[in-house]
Amino acid sequence: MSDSKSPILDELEKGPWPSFVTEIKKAAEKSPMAQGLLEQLELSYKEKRTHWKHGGIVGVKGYGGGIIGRYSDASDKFPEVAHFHTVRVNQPSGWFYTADALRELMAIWEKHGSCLTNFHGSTGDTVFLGTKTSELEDIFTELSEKGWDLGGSGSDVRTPSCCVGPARCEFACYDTLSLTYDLTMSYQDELHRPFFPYKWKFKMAGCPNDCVASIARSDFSIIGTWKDAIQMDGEAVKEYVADANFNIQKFVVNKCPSKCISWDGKELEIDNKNCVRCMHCINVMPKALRPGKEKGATLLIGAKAPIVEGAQLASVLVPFMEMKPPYQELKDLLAAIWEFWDENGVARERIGECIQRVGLGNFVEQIGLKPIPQMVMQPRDNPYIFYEEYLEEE
Amino acid sequence: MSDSKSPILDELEKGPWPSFVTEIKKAAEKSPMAQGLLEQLELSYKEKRTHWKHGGIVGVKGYGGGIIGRYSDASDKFPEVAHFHTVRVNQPSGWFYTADALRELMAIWEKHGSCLTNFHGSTGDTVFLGTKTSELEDIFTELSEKGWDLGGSGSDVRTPSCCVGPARCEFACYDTLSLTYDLTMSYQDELHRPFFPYKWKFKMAGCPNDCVASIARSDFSIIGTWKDAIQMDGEAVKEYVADANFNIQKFVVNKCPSKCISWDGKELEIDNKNCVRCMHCINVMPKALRPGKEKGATLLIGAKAPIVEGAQLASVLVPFMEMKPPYQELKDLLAAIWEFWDENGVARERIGECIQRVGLGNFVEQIGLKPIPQMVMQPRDNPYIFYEEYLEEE
Amino acid sequence: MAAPAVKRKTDIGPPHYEKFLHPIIKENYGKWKYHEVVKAGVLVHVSETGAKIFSVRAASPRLLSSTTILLFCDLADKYSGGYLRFTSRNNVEFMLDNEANIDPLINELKQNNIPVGGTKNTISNIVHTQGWVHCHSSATDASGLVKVIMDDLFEYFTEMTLPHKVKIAVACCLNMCGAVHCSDIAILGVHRRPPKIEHKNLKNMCEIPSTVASCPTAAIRPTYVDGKPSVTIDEDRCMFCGNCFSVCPAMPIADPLNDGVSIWVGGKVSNARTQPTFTKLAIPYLPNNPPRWTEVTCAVKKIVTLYAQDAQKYERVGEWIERIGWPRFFELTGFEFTKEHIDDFKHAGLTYRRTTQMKF
Amino acid sequence: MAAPAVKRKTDIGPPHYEKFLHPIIKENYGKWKYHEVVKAGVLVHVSETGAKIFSVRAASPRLLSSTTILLFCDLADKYSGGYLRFTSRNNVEFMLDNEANIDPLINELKQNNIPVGGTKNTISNIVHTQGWVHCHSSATDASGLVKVIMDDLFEYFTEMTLPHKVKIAVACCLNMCGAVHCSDIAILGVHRRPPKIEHKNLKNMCEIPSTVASCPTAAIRPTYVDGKPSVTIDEDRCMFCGNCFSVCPAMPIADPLNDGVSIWVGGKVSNARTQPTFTKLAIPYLPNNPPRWTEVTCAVKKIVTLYAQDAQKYERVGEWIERIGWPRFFELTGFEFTKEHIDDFKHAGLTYRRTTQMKF
Ligand code: SRM
Ligand code: SRM
Ligand code: SRM
Ligand code: SRM
Ligand code: SF4
Ligand code: SF4
Ligand code: SF4
Ligand code: SF4
Ligand code: SF4
Ligand code: SF4
Ligand code: SF4
Ligand code: SF4
Repeated sequence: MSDSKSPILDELEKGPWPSFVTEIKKAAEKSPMAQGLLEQLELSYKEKRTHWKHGGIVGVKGYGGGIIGRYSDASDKFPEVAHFHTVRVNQPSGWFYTADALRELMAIWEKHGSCLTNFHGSTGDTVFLGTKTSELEDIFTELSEKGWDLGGSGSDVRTPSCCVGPARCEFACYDTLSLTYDLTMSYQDELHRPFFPYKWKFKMAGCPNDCVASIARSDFSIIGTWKDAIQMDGEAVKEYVADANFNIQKFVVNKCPSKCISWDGKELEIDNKNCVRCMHCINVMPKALRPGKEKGATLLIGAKAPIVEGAQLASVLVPFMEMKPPYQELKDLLAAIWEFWDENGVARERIGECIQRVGLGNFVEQIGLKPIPQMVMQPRDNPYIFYEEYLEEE
Repeated sequence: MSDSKSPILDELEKGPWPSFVTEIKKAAEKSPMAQGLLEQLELSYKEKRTHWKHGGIVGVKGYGGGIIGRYSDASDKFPEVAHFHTVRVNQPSGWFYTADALRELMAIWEKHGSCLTNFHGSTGDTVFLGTKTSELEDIFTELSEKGWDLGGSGSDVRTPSCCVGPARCEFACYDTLSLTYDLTMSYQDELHRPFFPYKWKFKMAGCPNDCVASIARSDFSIIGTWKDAIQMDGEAVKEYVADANFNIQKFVVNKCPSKCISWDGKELEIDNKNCVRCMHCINVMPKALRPGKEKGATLLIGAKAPIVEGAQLASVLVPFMEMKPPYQELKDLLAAIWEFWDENGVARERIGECIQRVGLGNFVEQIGLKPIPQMVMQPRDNPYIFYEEYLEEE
Repeated sequence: MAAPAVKRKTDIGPPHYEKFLHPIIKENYGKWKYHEVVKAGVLVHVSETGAKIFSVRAASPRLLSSTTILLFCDLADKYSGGYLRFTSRNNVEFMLDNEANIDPLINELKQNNIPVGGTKNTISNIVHTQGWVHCHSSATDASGLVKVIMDDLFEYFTEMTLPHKVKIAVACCLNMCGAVHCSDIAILGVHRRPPKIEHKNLKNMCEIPSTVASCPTAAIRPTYVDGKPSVTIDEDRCMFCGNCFSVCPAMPIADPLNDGVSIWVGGKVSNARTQPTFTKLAIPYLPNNPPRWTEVTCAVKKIVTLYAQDAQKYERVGEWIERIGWPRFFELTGFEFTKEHIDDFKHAGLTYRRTTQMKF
Repeated sequence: MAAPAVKRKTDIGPPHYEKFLHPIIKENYGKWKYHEVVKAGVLVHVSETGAKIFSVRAASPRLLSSTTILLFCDLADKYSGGYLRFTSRNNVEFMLDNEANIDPLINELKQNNIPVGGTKNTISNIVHTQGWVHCHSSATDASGLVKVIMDDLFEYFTEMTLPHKVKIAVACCLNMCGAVHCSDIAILGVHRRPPKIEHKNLKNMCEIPSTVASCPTAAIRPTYVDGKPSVTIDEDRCMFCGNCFSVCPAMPIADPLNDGVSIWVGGKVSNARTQPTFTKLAIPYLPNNPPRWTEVTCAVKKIVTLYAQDAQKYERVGEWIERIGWPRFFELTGFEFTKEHIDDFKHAGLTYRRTTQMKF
């Protein structure tokens, strides 16, 4: 241990959870950049501070995004990581791969980069972690030869992402993979050439469980739901109830937020008019219950992290829209919103903050929607109403 | 009807609810001022607008509050109401009177005023509605001869008021009348001589039912509560249950906000550790249930109407304090708060707004209380923490 | 001129309440065990000692002539030992030790057109304010609104047929001198045009900095008009609250053509079951249509009628609406949901629906 | 110099996902009927056609070498027809049509020190960010924190013993590149000192107006230093968010002596039962104590252990705390409740307890 270059980090190779330090070391076997990272990181652990500097503008020709520039402030000590940019590769919908495709990606990366990756970045990209400016064009060219493209960064549409959806989930109320692919392809220009006031994130979840955290992390969140009655298989209900460890009253009935499900010892009854489509009963009894048949999605807008005005969860814009290719209704709505944003947005102000500033009512009016009570949890409680109509003396 | 001076208002003498128009007319039989009011009000009804002007400063010697000045903007037409000031008479705790006391009050008012009153004003005062500047001193002198004094107005302690409490309510957890009287007497100077940044309202409610709406309308709200177990009379529970119209499960158990009360068909059980003292079960079964024996009050601060920063409900400052004369602990706390307000308050800023501006945490610290989780519904969810502690390089 | 200084009696405070307590109340003070509702408007409180006091609650328009107060005094002498009180909602209560006096008292009240009721699951008296009767700030009249609404809802005062108590409040301007912001149903006078600035008087009547500071939306800016210091209003930022007028008389805001009322629902004060909560907008604007404000009474009646039909026992108006959901409330009432219903003040964002939980 | 313009392939987008779908998945796309958890880390999805697909979920540090990715590829070829995917929490999933392959795959993963788990009522992988590995903005390291916390909670990943899912997130600064603001438990890197202004470089590196505008609390004002335009910070108004540094590199905020982490609890994203909600402050500050951050792992372990003991089945961490109440949460954990816990940002007032409803 005494001759290790990373005695502190070595402590993080202990313990049962897979170690990122081991990963860096594995990469270092192939790439001196990874070795540089290991050593700089060791210094960070010693000094308890980052050794990265603010990124400069760096990218590939014709693209405004997709590369995050990164430079070391200790390049004298660690010249291998003097440049250490990341490449955001647009992942496939649902993060599905074949081994062969991954091998192609890794071949490019082992040739031109640090051999380190993130599978995946928080937005969803396949992240190639650490390369030099000189490699960027080659990486891009080789990626596109194999059919891959860059993801978003800066004030553009960020790489859309989605849950596994209908590919492997019985709860999916629309085709999240198809929509993600369609939007990604439809908005290639918006994705690659930043011209918005700030970033715009799309996330698609197939049902209200929201397995991509879209309601917390995306400027535009599309969450599957249904309008009609929950589908029930009475026999399967009985199977659940027969299980001695299963307490239908406690696990299901008592936890229904709208108190619309009841069990009389024999029949499970759902008052579907009052069901708020929370998924809980379905989650607990997936063999017996399923979302209804009239499926579609709720569209929500404006989620974001705290900077600047405080974090926001997305809020309902359209309670229900059918989600069928070519998704025209959705795209028309997006066009209206982006037009509004273009006219009203301020630099570094997310759409959620912009809506708060101009008022949801004004926003809705300007993008051509009718205000409806579903957009709010409750009507206003303060009397500070900007009345617009009034009479004038004749 | 054609020769009535108030054809529009006369419409409001119809219908079963007692008519204020009839009252004004009755007063007009005794006072020309009331007749003037009737006629000016008729004009307001016709024109759909008030005919009162902003009040000037008017009062009685040595008092800064208690009189609301009011002048007509149509004194040419209605000279009787050219001045039409109100006198706020400090009501007795709980609004209890004897017929004799009221007759004395009315005698003074019939002599010097419009014969019109409000029993009572929204803050709680006995309001004498409408008199001339010249009468004010006499009214005051005669009132004080009979043992009455003025209430508050302006930036002072406003007339404290309270629910009927232990005088006629089995739910009272402390003596609201005694405390109201004690605070009123202790703060005579603060009540009569405005020197605060803005108004300060006290309201005392004997239990969480809050029959004086203190949590919505008072800068300092004192609401009775208890710490130990709800007192239960098992026999009386049975009586309720025996009533065919009474559904203990629906009316009581299902409505308990903390789900801590249960009925197994025989026994009513309360998990008192989890009871939030909401009063509901007690309200529904007053013969069977009563507040516990370890009684006191919750102190809350900062309620107000919307102007300027939006309405506020009062928020918990002290979860539980015993309420026993001479209420020293309470008074010490008030002294600390007023000192803080004096130093930090801005003109026309209520204490609730002041606290929001400086932060509840800072406020609590400065008045010498320890921050406790009971003061909030939840800890902060934004990371914008003003850390005060830090280390410095040696 | 200077008269000899007479010692003036000041700061004596109100009379001590004990003087005004019925002997039964004094003896059983703090010893009450339980109460029952004898019938609408009549409560009996029973003491641990077994003593009983009967309270008869009668309506009042609050705006009372001395004549009527004196009538109350006579009735008190006759039936309740000379003792009476008023409630926090401005009803009058007679406390009787003799059960036999209840009906004669009620009859005599009725002869004087004074109804008895307001207990338990009724609509009790309406908490209200001055309006055109006494206030310069008013956008409507409070007493008139109370009269027409209570006429319309009269049977709900005298009969205990509702799912639970319904507390109504009226205020004549955004100062909300009462409980409008936390009532089951509230009627609030509103302006809809910015104040008209009287530039000539302004400098004499008002302090410019405090006038500027008075505006919650920072719509007011200092300026000069005809060489004199005054203020100007950015009309797009004005939401007609009238606070500048409270501070500066030279900015009158009343406008008969556009003043009117708004209707609010679902607030409460008690901590029973659910937490105290603000009233929310139901109808942004109805015209001032005195003397009987038919649009207003119709709207209020509609809310009460639906509540009466649809709410569960012990559910307050707001609890009922929360259960069925606001979309359903607007559907049932037929009230239009507009841009005005969507909050756009400080905490607006927190009222947006930040969940997919919805009924279809 | 000017080479002939070669048509460059741009804007082709990602490969179509269909290419990467296991044949069983392609055939049963949208036809899944239900799923079951075979054991920790193994799900089976059953189609309406009767077809089945088995998913084996394995842990990943997310920061992966190409070597390990290639290992995954080999395993996929061997056991899952060459198909694999990653989850939204950065685990890797192998989809098997042959049940018999499950255990051999799990064994081979184990031989490579890759545990299987993270399904159902477990603690799955930690969503996290770059930290000292790649970001200039970081107040702590993310990968290190994830490693030590997961080491400590390891059995909760591999065994399904918790009342419900627990979602943990780590972010290395207030930008919160992840799900920190809506997680059951979150660890957030924090600064505690204002940025140090590099007056010499500022004018060259930064736009002064946008730097001033970047501050949420308006603590930054333009000024001149040594005759050069720069900015100044009102230290009392700074709450160390680092947004000015994001906008202006000449305002570095890292301070090894005072940077550290805060701990947050009770957020969630799903709409199941309760609505999505933000994470709330549990511990305002713990020191950066690499490599193993013992103070942090102890605190997280304490929360998880109490949750495991005290929560009801299907109750997320926040639902559990709401049921027992925040006072009880602080009592049980022994975490100190401080001034920092009381919100003082924009909507602070709405977090105050505006009811007497309380447990004693
Ligand atoms: C790489 C990634 C973190 C990760 O480890 O996965 C990341 C890294 C950075 N984010 Fe992020 N963000 C990443 C996902 C997110 C997310 C999560 C998401 O997209 O679902 C969020 C929260 C959701 C949101 O957008 O609000 C997020 C909120 C931010 C913010 C705060 C934005 C806000 O409005 O509050 C910033 C600050 C900024 O934009 O200046 C930020 C800025 C940054 C910068 C560019 C730092 C900066 O100030 O310039 C980071 C570069 C780090 C580096 O050197 O690699 N990053 N960032 C994620 C992108 C990978 C990918 O493309 O897949
Ligand atoms: C008489 C009374 C209404 C009534 O009909 O009962 C009243 C009448 C006035 N109130 Fe009030 N307020 C009255 C109780 C209230 C209440 C209710 C309470 O005290 O429980 C409130 C709401 C609670 C609160 O204090 O926030 C109330 C909130 C206001 C406000 C808004 C204060 C705020 O911070 O939002 C103002 C405006 C102001 O202070 O400039 C105000 C201002 C006024 C003024 C003085 C108008 C003004 O701008 O100068 C009114 C004089 C009317 C007149 O000419 O008679 N009045 N005012 C009430 C006092 C009677 C009494 O002493 O018993
Ligand atoms: C007399 C009075 C107090 C006073 O000092 O004047 C009073 C007296 C009683 N209240 Fe009250 N309340 C009185 C105003 C209030 C108020 C304030 C208000 O109306 O502005 C409230 C809060 C209003 C709110 O929540 O918005 C109030 C909320 C309650 C509640 C809680 C109701 C609920 O479930 O939300 C109860 C319990 C109940 O009714 O079951 C209650 C119960 C009672 C009891 C039963 C208490 C008792 O055991 O004596 C009394 C008879 C109630 C009845 O009339 O049915 N009292 N009560 C007030 C009568 C006003 C009137 O003339 O109608
Ligand atoms: C694979 C994945 C989707 C993907 O496209 O990658 C996924 C897959 C499933 N989720 Fe999820 N969820 C996945 C991330 C999420 C997330 C997002 C996150 O973790 O950041 C959420 C929202 C988190 C939150 O609420 O904070 C999420 C909230 C749920 C819920 C709701 C739980 C609740 O009651 O709040 C269910 C239903 C349940 O567990 O009963 C659910 C249920 C499921 C089911 C059972 C759906 C199905 O029928 O196939 C899947 C297996 C769950 C399991 O592991 O027990 N999934 N799930 C993600 C696995 C991440 C991982 O590696 O652990
Ligand atoms: S969000 Fe719904 S559809 Fe998508 S993976 Fe999760 S449970 Fe399935
Ligand atoms: S989906 Fe949710 S709201 Fe609907 S019945 Fe099931 S548990 Fe109740
Ligand atoms: S607040 Fe409580 S103690 Fe006071 S009158 Fe109402 S119910 Fe009785
Ligand atoms: S007082 Fe309220 S919280 Fe307590 S047991 Fe009764 S209903 Fe439940
Ligand atoms: S609500 Fe407005 S108009 Fe009515 S009394 Fe109060 S201040 Fe005057
Ligand atoms: S009415 Fe209110 S919003 Fe309009 S200018 Fe005056 S204070 Fe400002
Ligand atoms: S959370 Fe902050 S430090 Fe971490 S990656 Fe995002 S921007 Fe960088
Ligand atoms: S760190 Fe944040 S609060 Fe402090 S000066 Fe910079 S932007 Fe303002």
